[in-house]
Amino acid sequence: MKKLLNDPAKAVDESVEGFGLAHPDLVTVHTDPLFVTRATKAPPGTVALVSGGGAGHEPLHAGFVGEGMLDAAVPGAVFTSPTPDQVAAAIEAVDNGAGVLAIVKNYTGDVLNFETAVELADGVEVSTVLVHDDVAVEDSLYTAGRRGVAGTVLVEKIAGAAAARGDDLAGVTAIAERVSSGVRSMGVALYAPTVPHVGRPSFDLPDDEIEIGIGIHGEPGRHRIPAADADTITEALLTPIIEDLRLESGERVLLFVNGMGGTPSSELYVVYRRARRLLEDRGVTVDRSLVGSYVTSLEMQGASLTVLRLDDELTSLWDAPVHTPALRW
Amino acid sequence: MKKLLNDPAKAVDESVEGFGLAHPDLVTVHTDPLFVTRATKAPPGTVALVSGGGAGHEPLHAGFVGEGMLDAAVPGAVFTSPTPDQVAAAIEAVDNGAGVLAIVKNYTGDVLNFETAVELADGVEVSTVLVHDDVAVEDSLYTAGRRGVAGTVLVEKIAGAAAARGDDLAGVTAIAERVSSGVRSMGVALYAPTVPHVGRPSFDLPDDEIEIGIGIHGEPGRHRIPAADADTITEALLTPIIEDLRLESGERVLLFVNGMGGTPSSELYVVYRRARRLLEDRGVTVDRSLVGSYVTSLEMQGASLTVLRLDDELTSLWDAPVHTPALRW
Amino acid sequence: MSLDVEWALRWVRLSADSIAEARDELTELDRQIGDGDHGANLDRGFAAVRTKVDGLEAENVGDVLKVVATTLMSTVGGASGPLYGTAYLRAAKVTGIPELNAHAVVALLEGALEGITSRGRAEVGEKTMVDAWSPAVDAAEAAAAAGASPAEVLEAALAGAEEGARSTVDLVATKGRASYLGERSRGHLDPGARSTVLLLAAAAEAARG
Amino acid sequence: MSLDVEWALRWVRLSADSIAEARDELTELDRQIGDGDHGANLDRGFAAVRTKVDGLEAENVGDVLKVVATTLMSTVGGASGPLYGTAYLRAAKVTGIPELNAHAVVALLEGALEGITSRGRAEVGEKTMVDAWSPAVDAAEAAAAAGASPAEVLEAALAGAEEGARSTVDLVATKGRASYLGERSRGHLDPGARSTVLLLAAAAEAARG
Ligand SMILES: Nc1ncnc2c1ncn2[C@@H]1O[C@H](COP(=O)(O)OP(=O)(O)O)[C@@H](O)[C@H]1O
Ligand SMILES: Nc1ncnc2c1ncn2[C@@H]1O[C@H](COP(=O)(O)OP(=O)(O)O)[C@@H](O)[C@H]1O
Ligand SMILES: [Mg+2]
Ligand SMILES: [Mg+2]
Ligand SMILES: [Mg+2]
Ligand SMILES: [Mg+2]
Repeated sequence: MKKLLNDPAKAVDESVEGFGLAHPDLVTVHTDPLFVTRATKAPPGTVALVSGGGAGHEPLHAGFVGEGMLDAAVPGAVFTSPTPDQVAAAIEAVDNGAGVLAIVKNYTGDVLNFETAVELADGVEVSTVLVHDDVAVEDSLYTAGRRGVAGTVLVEKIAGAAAARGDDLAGVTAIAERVSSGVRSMGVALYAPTVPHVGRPSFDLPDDEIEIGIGIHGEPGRHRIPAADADTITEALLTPIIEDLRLESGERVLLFVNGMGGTPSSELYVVYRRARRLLEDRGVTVDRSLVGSYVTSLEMQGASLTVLRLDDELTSLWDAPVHTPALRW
Repeated sequence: MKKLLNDPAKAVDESVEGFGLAHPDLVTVHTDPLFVTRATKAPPGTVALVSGGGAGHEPLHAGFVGEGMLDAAVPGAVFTSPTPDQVAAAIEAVDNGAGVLAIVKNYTGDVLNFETAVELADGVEVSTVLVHDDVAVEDSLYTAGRRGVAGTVLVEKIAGAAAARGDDLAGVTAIAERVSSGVRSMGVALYAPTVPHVGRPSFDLPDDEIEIGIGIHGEPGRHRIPAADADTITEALLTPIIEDLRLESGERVLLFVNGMGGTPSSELYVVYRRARRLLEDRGVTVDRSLVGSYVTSLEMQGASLTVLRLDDELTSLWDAPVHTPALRW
Repeated sequence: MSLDVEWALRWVRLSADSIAEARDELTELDRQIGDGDHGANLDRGFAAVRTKVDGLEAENVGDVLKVVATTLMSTVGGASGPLYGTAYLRAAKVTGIPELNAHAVVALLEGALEGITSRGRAEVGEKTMVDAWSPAVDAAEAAAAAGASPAEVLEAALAGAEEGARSTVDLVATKGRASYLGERSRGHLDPGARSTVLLLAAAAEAARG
Repeated sequence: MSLDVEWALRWVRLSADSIAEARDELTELDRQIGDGDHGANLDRGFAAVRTKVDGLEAENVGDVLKVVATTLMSTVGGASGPLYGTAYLRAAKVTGIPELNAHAVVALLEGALEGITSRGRAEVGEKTMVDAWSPAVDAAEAAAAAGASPAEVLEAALAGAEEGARSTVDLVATKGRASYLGERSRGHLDPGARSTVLLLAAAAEAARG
């Protein structure tokens, strides 16, 4: 394993420190406990958004702290959810008196730590939205349920815009829930990532096989298939999404092709090209697009596809200004 | 080799097609010959900027087509400079009557093909700026000279801003030359990239060694060293840059940490942190920063450091609005 | 020997030793069906715990367990952080006494299990640490009812946990990260069940001393 | 046989065959000291040339070479595209005749070399294709002066190119991409010199038929 890191145990701290130094106009890094907030607070009375999760998914979440998106992000160790004291400190730091929406990816670790944090942060009104967009995971009442993956960015952006336009906590929460319920994702890995303090690849993948339905923590996927071309893989990822969303002709969507960290952006556009065609062939209009490595898994090679069902309100909230280190318009 | 591609021979065409579909508000893709222009032309009388080079460095160059930066980008095959007819067609397409500045990275292939293109595009006034920022390469009158690497983005951004504010061709060229003469870079590779139509890594690198002074085409570097930690590597890259620029205490610079394509952004910030400290320790002020994978080498793992000496004019041109798929503010 | 503050501190130190030693083993188990961080998570946590209890002035067993709880909670993260944190917290609540008899040991273990299930909402058979804790509590209860000494109760709990952990191999996970693998999770030992065995083994060893 | 349009077309087809066959070899040479695309670049170019000359109505040798020149120029890219493109363009300029005698063959080769050096500004000894072309021209001139046939002039040129190409192994590159390697470029055959040998071998073979 070769990485541009010093002591693996300090990798997250050093990286977040560098991130803060590079974007002092946008973010402030707090240590002990570690969390990142907006450099300039939102106006009083604005609902604040807090998200977080294990490190290793950069720019998620700290890259999305800033105007029109997150008020705070809480990074844990690599692929390990942050601890309740971190999350509680972030919640308390950014509350503007209008309450806090916690955006939580549906993993046992994230759910439990955020749950405990909310108990700790008494005095602040907190509501929670769970993101569980990964169609690779069977959903059932009796399991941990679907994972939250790349769809998280869309929830954070759109809920952030709702907060920025002045919606109250119930309103922002309702918008976030609407995005969460209308977004689905599925991913593929060509090569596994290596967690710094582990030192070997997260899963073993032969040279002629790829892993379909992977998560973003180096978990193996649902099944393996022989390596295939981009068009074939794209269809394998998109079909379950379309089916699960029950997308119909005439609907409008946002199409998000996400790189897993080690994938050249040129390949993402090859995937985008095919996914867009497949959607259009079904009469679905791709109204908005996002292509880039936004929810990563260290240097994993692969990609995920995310589709969000759009309506006029969600579209205008997507278009609303955003100014963060990783997303800006 | 596993990649998200279809037929390797069509990879560039398909990727650029997807890129055009994803950013129709910003760019227009032309085929036969292949080049990319702004979707909306700059005002008449504005100097136009054309750049280009082999594919595989995305987002360079097409990702920087748009307001305030490039008017056209010309992608060649992977790591292979484009042909004169492509470049000439792009030059002719974007000329607004005020002439065209061609931004060329100093490689024999790019230089010769652009040179021939300029001969072909008669009727258009073209001036050329060479980018040769790589301090890893010994400069001499008797050699091909230094390569152009990540510094190209800074030349394109700042010259684009000069064109947008209405400078004439001589003025834009002079600004571009000033950036080119004040910018230096140096890079490191941890793992080599694999060119799609070659199918095996561009160079062989043992598991415990890294390549210092690499280019962006999978060329091997100047020398190999045992794998080292990020702080050590950062110092090895930055020291020759500082020396070559003869940076002195009290000067202001732009610090650009560039990922080579397969490097997680978290690692880039670890490098940034150290580089910034080293500069500050010498009394140099880091006035502007850019951290991200902007000039890549497919999925190569590694990074490059770029330092640009700033003055008030270059700083304000850097700050001027830019609206392209890959860079926006 | 008696299960007092000294025992509790020894338990903590032996736990930290044992987790540090098993770090790679736990990592590998978690790599198979999870995300490969269980060893690092617990090692980070127990290393912090070791420092925290160093020179600690504790009046009763519960004081020690409370420090373990809050330290794990604020250093481990992941699923196991709040789960073990809550386990030790509930255990601490019922052990605010200088020395544990057999029934107090049972109460400690019951509290821990109750903490884990109330936080994680997993039941026996879902391939989690509950599959180790639950038979551990059953065995401890049976031993205490049969008149075992405190140390013997811990030995019984350990034996129960070991058997329970082994049982996770054949299970399909329906809670935690391994559940994403569905059928592919079968055939692997649950990392949290394994770390549970290590912690109870440290408790039993501390009582042997 | 005579060096007419038929010969020129045969030269082109044999060149395309030979480059396609040597694609991996050229790639590997370029991978050692360049960027590993020389084989792909030339193969793309000569495949296009083969299509372009298919059914071409050429009045003289120069017509054929001009098609080769413009096709290479618009399909190869890289350093070798404009270099070979200009080489064939200059060669075409001096071969606007139906059949080449020994001196016309020399003029063709001199034109090609002149095109390469005027575009690329490399001299002998810089580890480029010039190191193959220059001795090829020398040898051709000597052979023609000694009264060789056109086909023999090509054989001489080939021998000169082969020797010149071999000489690049010991050189340190100071032009082209290999120059970035400095001393590390020594010990490797220059890919452009190798492709030059292949092209001249095709010319000689076409004249043997
Ligand atoms: N809902 C749950 N209830 C009880 N234990 C659980 C639950 N979810 C996960 N676990 C336990 O947590 C262990 C994984 O811990 P760890 O790897 O540290 O956290 P993460 O899964 O967040 O990476 C599993 O092996 C399992 O024993
Ligand atoms: N200035 C030059 N003059 C003559 N030949 C050159 C020059 N620069 C490079 N070459 C030749 O071009 C060859 C490389 O061609 P190719 O790999 O197709 O292009 P690139 O170097 O752009 O990848 C070298 O092996 C060398 O023979
Ligand atoms: Mg984890
Ligand atoms: Mg090349
Ligand atoms: Mg884990
Ligand atoms: Mg080459």
